Amino acid sequence: MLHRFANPTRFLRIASIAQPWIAWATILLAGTGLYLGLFNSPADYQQGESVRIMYVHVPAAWMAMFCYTSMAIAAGIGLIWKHPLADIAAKATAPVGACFTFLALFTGSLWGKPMWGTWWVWDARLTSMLVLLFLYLGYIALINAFDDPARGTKSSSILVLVGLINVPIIKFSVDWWNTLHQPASVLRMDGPSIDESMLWPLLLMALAFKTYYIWVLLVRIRAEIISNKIRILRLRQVHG
Amino acid sequence: MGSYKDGKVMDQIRDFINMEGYGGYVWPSYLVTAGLMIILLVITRRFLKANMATLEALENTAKEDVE
Amino acid sequence: MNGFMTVLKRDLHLAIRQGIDSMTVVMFFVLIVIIFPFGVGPEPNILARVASGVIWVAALLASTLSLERLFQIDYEDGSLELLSLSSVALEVIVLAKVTAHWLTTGLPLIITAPLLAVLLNMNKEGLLVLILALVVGTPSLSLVGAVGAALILGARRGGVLLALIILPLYLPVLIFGVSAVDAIINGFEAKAQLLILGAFFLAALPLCTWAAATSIKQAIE
Amino acid sequence: MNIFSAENLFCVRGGRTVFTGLGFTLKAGEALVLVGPNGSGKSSLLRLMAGLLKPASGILRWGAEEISEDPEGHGGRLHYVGHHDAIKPVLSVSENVSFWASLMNGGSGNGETTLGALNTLGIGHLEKVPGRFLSAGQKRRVNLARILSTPAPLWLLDEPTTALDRESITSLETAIIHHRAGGGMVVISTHSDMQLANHQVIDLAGFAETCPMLEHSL
Repeated sequence: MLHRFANPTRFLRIASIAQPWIAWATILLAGTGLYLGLFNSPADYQQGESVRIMYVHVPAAWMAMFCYTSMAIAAGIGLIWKHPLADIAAKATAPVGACFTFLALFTGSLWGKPMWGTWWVWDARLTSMLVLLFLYLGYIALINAFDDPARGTKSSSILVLVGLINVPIIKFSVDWWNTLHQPASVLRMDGPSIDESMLWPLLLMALAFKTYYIWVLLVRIRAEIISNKIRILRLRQVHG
Repeated sequence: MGSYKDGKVMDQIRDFINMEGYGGYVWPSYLVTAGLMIILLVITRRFLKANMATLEALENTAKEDVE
Repeated sequence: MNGFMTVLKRDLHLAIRQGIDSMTVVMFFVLIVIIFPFGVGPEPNILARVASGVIWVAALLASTLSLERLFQIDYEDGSLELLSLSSVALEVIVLAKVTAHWLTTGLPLIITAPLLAVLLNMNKEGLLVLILALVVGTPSLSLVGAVGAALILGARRGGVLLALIILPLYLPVLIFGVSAVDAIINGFEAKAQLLILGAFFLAALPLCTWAAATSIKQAIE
Repeated sequence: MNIFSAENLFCVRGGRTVFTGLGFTLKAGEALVLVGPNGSGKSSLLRLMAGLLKPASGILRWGAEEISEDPEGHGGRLHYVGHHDAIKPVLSVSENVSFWASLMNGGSGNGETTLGALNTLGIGHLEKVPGRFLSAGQKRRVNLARILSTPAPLWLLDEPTTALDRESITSLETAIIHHRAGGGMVVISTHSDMQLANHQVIDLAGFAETCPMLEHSL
């Protein structure tokens, strides 16, 4: 199946057809998710209304992990089978992943403030999310650090694969480190037992974030294919 | 009559926004999430539009050279 | 094996001839540790509590600083190409260069650590484990850093980029290195942490050497 | 009787086709000269032959065996002289040369052949001088002395005569004749008129881009 998309111009055609559908799906899903989440789902007996932040925080955290793994898979395919589109997909996923990681951290600390009384607690999951953010920023910095884009893509694909092996190790170390410095007052983050009416908005929002990711990915891949064509046309002008 | 109903409606909206005092946390997280996602989308689309324009221009100059 | 020794001898030769370089790295290490009391305040009990963390973070930063030059000079003067073309496998050459780097930076850090432990009012038992943890931990720093150094070959602003890339990967070594010392200071056993550091080193040895060699090959293309 | 050959090599650098459908066969004692305008791929072809660069398609063979099968083995039987001279400014000339000699043939780089190589290129007197004092021409001669100090069947020289004076070029030519007489092969890309007897020539301009690039690698 992969090779059917290998040809960039065919991909451009399919992408431009699919894009409006994906866009409408995202808007629809997000709309219903927000409506259910904000308007007709109960407040949590312990945390009250602040649990509504969960409908944004948890999907963002899921997306942060999802984007890093899909980036690693795309980079792997790009490196092993020299698949040009896979490299571009990895490069296009990074900013989306970084944005979701930052959102997860931001909403996490907003959610934590009423409970813990401080904006930031070195909770195991939040700290791992912070490290993940720097893995993303390192990737984005490396990919733009070379004049020759092919060099940038190759180096950063190797980095994201090295990073992928390290993510579980870092996660383990941070969890272990966190239990060591466990401040007594920390409330379990995922305290509220999710009853059925809360589950729906959560899943809808998660789905909306995924279609949003595909939407941005399609736009970015089309842009990267065109910028490659531009580079080749310019090179041809130079070399004649 | 209207005012009574309006009063009640106004209270509902105020309670809704207030969210038992948590409004100060819930609304910013929603707004920032929506804002950042929209900004990223707009930047990417503008990047695409700019590339399409330069490609257009380059292909025209290439065509002129050929003619 | 002789390829390994030849490259190692040459790199040590180069390091000794340019003695100042490894000196600057050690001075940087000492300087960071000295600056801390000015920031955190001189109370001995606070310093004692943060001592192992400060020394480990300083070791991390010092090794990142010195790693940028690991392949860069050879890359610029063309030796890296000839090294990859020699009959000796590139992985062996990378290992030789990493060993040379460890001998010229890791070892001096370990030698100066006791002096710094005194400065930060760390007690004697803690110092012994600190040295042990540094001996087991710093080789993995050089190995993981070598991958970063190979990745940034030919990149603009390589130094800052190297730190951004490899510091997150250094976290496990930092966490277990510091907790080994803290465990002893608080009277517990530190064997588990040291064993994990050793495991991390044994895993890093083959993986990082292979990853660095692959990155060099694609950097030379 | 080893033979170095390749068929329909296709080389891509930075998204641009450098050359396509290029092939050659080189037997012991033969020489191959690469000519062509700047940027036509002479250096890329030499780097392909050395194994530094992977061809987009096409195969390079040493005898029957593909060179990509055993890169270290292939590296062991060739000397490559590129644009950079790999001289360490801190090490002396003899230390520079003997390092490569000992790396090349398993640590038995003895001083005699190093001095011998330096003398053939007329820089024997610079033996103890550190690299940083050398001029560009002297650095290039030290680099060439490196390939003289240890035998290797295949020489890949990328514009070896840059920065060399007339006298050093002749000593290089005699070294090449001596190398070919001993059954060695030489591939040179050069602009200056080196005197080489009965050598093959490949003009890289002939193999420039024939198929449009856009479809293949976007």
